[in-house]
Amino acid sequence: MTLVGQSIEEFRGTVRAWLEANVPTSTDGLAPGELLDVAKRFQAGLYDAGLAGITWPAEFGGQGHTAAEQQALDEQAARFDLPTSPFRIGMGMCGPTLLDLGTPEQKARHIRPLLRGEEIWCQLFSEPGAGSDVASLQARASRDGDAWVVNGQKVWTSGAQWSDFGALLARTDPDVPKHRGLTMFIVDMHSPGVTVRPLRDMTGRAPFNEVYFDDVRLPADAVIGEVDAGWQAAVTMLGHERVSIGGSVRQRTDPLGFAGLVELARDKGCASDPVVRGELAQLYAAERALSLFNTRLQQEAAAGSPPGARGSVAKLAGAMVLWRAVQTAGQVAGPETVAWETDDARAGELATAINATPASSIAGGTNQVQRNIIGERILGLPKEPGSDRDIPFRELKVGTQRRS
Amino acid sequence: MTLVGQSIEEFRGTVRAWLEANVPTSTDGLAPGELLDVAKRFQAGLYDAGLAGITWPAEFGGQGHTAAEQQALDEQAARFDLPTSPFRIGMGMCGPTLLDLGTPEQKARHIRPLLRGEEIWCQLFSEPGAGSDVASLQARASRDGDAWVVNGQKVWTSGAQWSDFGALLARTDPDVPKHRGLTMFIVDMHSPGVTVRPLRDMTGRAPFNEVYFDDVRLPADAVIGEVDAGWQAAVTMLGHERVSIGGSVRQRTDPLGFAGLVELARDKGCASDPVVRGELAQLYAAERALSLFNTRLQQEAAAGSPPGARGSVAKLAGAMVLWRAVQTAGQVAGPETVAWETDDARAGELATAINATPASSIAGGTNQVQRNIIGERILGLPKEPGSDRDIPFRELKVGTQRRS
Amino acid sequence: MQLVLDQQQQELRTAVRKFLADHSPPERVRAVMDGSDVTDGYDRELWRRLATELGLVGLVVPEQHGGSGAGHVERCVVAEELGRVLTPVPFLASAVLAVDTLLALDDVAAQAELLPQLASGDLVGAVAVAEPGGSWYTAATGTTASMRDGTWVLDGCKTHVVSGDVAEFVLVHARTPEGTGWFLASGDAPGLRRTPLRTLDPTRQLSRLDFAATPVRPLAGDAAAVLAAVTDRAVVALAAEQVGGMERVLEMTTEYAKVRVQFGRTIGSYQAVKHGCADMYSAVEQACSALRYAAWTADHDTAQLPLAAALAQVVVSPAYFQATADTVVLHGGIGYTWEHDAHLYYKRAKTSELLFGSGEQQRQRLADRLGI
Amino acid sequence: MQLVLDQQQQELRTAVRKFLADHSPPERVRAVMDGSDVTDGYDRELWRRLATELGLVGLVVPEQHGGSGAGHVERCVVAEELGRVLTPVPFLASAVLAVDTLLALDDVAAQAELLPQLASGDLVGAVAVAEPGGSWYTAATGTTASMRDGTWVLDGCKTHVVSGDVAEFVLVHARTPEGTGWFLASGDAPGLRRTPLRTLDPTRQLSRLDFAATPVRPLAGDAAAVLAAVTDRAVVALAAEQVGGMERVLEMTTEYAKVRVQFGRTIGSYQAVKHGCADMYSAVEQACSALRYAAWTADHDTAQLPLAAALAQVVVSPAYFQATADTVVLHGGIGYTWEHDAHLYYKRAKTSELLFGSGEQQRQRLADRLGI
Repeated sequence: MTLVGQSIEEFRGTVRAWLEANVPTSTDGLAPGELLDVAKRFQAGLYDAGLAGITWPAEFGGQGHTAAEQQALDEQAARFDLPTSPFRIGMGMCGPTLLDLGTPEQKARHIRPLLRGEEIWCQLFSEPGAGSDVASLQARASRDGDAWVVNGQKVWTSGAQWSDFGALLARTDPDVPKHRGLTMFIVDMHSPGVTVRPLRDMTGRAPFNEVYFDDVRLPADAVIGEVDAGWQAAVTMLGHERVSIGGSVRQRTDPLGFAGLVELARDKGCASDPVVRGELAQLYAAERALSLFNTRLQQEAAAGSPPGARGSVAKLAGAMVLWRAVQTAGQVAGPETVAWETDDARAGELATAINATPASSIAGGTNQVQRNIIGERILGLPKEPGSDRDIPFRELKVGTQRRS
Repeated sequence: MTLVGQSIEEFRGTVRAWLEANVPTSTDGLAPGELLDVAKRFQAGLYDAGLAGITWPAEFGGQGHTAAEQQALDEQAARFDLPTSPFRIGMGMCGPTLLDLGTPEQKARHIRPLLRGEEIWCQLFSEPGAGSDVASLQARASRDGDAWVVNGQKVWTSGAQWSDFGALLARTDPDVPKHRGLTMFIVDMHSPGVTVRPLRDMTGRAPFNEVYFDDVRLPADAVIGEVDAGWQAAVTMLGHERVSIGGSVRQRTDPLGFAGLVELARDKGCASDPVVRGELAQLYAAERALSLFNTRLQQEAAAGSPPGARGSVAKLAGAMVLWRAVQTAGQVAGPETVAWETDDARAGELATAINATPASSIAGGTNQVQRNIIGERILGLPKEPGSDRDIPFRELKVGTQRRS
Repeated sequence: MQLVLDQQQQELRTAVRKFLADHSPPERVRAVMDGSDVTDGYDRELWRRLATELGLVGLVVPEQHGGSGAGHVERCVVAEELGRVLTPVPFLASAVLAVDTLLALDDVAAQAELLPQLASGDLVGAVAVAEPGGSWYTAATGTTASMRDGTWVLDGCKTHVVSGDVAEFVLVHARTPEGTGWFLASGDAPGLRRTPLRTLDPTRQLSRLDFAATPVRPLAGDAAAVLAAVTDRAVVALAAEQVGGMERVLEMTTEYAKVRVQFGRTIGSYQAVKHGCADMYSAVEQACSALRYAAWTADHDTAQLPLAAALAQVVVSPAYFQATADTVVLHGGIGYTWEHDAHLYYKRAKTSELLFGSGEQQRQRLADRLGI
Repeated sequence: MQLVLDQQQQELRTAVRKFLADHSPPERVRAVMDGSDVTDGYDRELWRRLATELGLVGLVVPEQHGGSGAGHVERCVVAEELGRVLTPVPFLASAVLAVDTLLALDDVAAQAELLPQLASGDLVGAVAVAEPGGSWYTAATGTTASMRDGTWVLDGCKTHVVSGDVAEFVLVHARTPEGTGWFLASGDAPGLRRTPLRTLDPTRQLSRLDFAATPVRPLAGDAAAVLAAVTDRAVVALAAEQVGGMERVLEMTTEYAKVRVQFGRTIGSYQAVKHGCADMYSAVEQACSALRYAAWTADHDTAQLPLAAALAQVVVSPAYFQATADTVVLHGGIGYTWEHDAHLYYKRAKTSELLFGSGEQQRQRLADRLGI
């Protein structure tokens, strides 16, 4: 199937038709393993239909189209619940970073299976002692001839349990300041010495993992970009992350979304209460202003101005919208927000969403970090006097760990 | 008239009776000069009735009573509009600081006329380049034999136009770090070389002044406390300031007070609107929580625990209450908040209050400074790495001024 | 008014805090919560000791009924401490709601029979007011009590009943042909089905109670006045729990901010974190002041209690949730884990905020009492 | 939808910004505001040049009526620039409200007669809708138009009429025996008394107009539809002004934060200030996005305009005021002086926020349009 010569309008039609025919109607109640199979089958189909990697270079398996086609696909996709979450990290971050920095061999080896959903990727940056301050990480990759040996612990790794590959950031030189001694690696998650443990978060679920590295050997060609230039690679990847977090389309079934809360208010019989109406209107305004901002960023990107640090605005605003929604939900559902009948699935989902809300202000860089980025990179305000930027990593105190 | 042996209950009765008999019914429409005369007559009467300087030592003209009598007087006074604003700085800050740090001669000379309203005081700390960072001030007091010669500019001086004395903070040694080269002086505002210019603020009024010092000579005994120990004296005085700002009783006629806005809502016919009711309730809650906090501080102080840095909480919360009130006012008065008939005095006062609201977050230490104080002095959080604390003042850049 | 604890009240606080530190540490709270230690959702052993050794359950129960005859200020001191450590005991249900309802009723027989057993911890009582779709504030409309074959029976459904699943008896607000009334149902009465609800807060159980011709005993008293009196006092006790929780999360956050290093500095030296802590402190101080005032009115100025209670709730409830949300966020990733205690406070705070009704209902209630 | 300005629109912006920088610097704004330069409250000379040299007044007026036939996006570009520098000209009254009302009416004669004179700046028009105690949104009820001796006369009172004191004619929304209608009154008509109101914002004049048997000319058109159409478009143009002001205060604050030193560092290096600026930037970006969408619907999707206009107002109005309040505060003392421009934006922002109705009315209006 080829799309060459199609107009955007035709392309949109093709997308719609394919999605209508191929999106699984419901994945409720499937076990994680079954869900993964559904996802892989769907992604393979999407790829084979020429609808994966829209703007990615054709040479490595992408479609080589423009942002206009991507936008058309995103618009259509927003009307469906796509089972593509296992590929989010790979498609949103690792893949684009490989395209930016990878060797031709790395691209040839990894991009096509990634796009077709055959190989799943995860991102291995955060550590218990290195959250906002990722550059202070302690996982160590030591040279062993041409190869590397990795030891250390990563945390908050989404999808590590089903990942085939990870983008690992590790310290390769502790004798230089923290930003200068890091390297990014491709790590085969099935290697000996890699242990993945689920990490239970405050919602009670375990969508994240801790990943332990115990003398894990990596070949020389596992390096992404340059040795000791891992920080630049990480910045590249985190730039992709912020856009993909802030720009993600709100699902219609989101329990904290405006649409869901209006429906809830109607069902509870309080939608005509002026206070509830006012709060819902305010929530709509916040949600819609953010989505219009995201559209504007996309249009500017399509016109040649990449969003850069402005992705931080979307990330920050997204968190604010969620916190507002938590308040609105309490107004709408009252005491039923916090205690509900066993068979009230919607109330249960709402509660889980409320419990997950703090993640919006933490994951992918805290609100404080986003504000620093906006203030410094966009507005050009001076950095804080940095006390650790020029000190060899070996001499720094990091996290809450006491050094001997 | 003596109060010795009176119970608190009797004292309260005495106060009430005196205030009922002596508080001027209305000072509306009086010219500033007339207002000042009324204020001075009232304060002299208050003093002569034994009701000024309640807790101040009898030796220097105070009454030597306890905090209980002070609280009784404050409670009674809150029911009236006392014309005592010209004495606020003297009574609230300069007098207490003189009592803390002054020589016996200084106290003997100044306290009694200050308490009787015969001599008015102002505070001369802030400069255009030294706001939050008062210690970076540039006004210079140079030794000339035993005496001092002052040059420089002060700003935001309340009451300078009618003050007889000022508490001046000036730099006496620019070769040491900024906190260590300051001295506090008593300056006679009628001295040659002192120029007072009204400073128009954003409300269009000029309740503050700029004060210029041009070779003003001060005698050796003008020093309050020790030479070069002016910072400690200033901290003492600012401690009194924060308590007196945060703890001031909200007048019933305050256009941004809960009571006034409820009345306004009733008159506008929107008091039964659920949204307006909710906002008014919220404003009441904020206002009342703050006033209860102030009462608690007073009770703790009476029980022997001085408020210390907790005055910053009152100051900060006071600003937050006002900002909330601005929003509530807009909800209540709608478009009439921003345009009104010439004869609608209440609307005019509301507008002025809205225009004055930013001062609540700036004057007496910005909200940011209050939060630093709370974080560092109460919660014990570490200070920011200070880059200017150990550098001779001469080498610092201050304000927005470029140094050659 | 008196907003500062006196010597004795401070000593009570110290004693309770010490006892809970020893006997209700976080591991124990989690063991009860997970059901790994006990199966009925609360710490029965601790409850017995709080009742008998410390006499805290019957604090406001008159001495003639086996209590200490102390005041609401004292009870709030205890609630504050329990809220600080999230001790899973039926204090709110039994020592607050049930005790206050019995005290507010005019039913001398019921008082004489039940109050001593509540005070001793031998019985746990619960109070049922809210119904599905409503809140505590909208009060009962659908549950009806009627005479059948010479006995009173109850039909209908109550929900969000605090400790409703474990209580030995339930005091139920219901409609009768002559108006509203209060009725006493045994926890194991025929025709009473008790269903634990799913809850946001894993440390506080709430239940749905379905009544189908359940035999009950009518209780003497002015039903509406009792409901109002109980609600105000419960709101104040809950506010005390909330303030205790706020104090604890402020401590947790401040302590963490002093040891966690990022970018070469402890995070508490950054204004973003420092000012967040300062705002939390300001909120705690004001919340505590509103609470102290409300507790004081409950003992010394009951005419002002309705206003003071509504005020305390409007001040404290959103402030507690904000403080816990900030706590999770200021802790960063570790605060988001199940393993860290921050989330327990977050969930308790959200639950307390909405337990009796929405924030807007609380504001409207305050407006009512302000005569707006 | 198109949320990014095209080449031509960007050039228009550059041209207008340049012109205003040259001809409407802060000193000039203050001179007009103080009445030291002109006495009728607006910059007549500048207005003439904006109309004739730049053709900005008749931007959306069709070419056949002497305008440029451009779109609302273009007009918003101009409003944004005027809002940036607070130029005291009757753009909102004449180039927005009066032009839009005439365009929305079906009165071909009035259009042919008045639009060219509005476009050329020869006449200033104003539109009168709100009445005392009400708002623009609650619309006219008390002002009545009736036939007397063969001519229509108007009785009643209108208030908050933008540029009502200087307009050569006023379009009045009034009640007739058959419903509502629009009427044209000359600025100097007999029986029309115009009283400038006291205003928070010294750069925008608002007036009260009292009509006593004032002779007027009825205008053809669906009165309610015209009011709705004009209101939505005016809200969008006002939002553009507001966004322009936000952009300017963000610049002012950021610039100051880079040069002002306290405690040995520029204040912009402190997180409290930096994060304040970052929040302001985020608000500006979102406000601008909501505005661009609303302006686009006015040109390309009028079915969505009512919702988009209400959205823009709810997003932009409080955000602008917040930005100006933060601007004053982040400047510290200097920002609180009359001499600094910060307060002019603060007052303009508060006035714009409430000009057509309270924030709650705006939210309820948005809720209406969302079908809640």
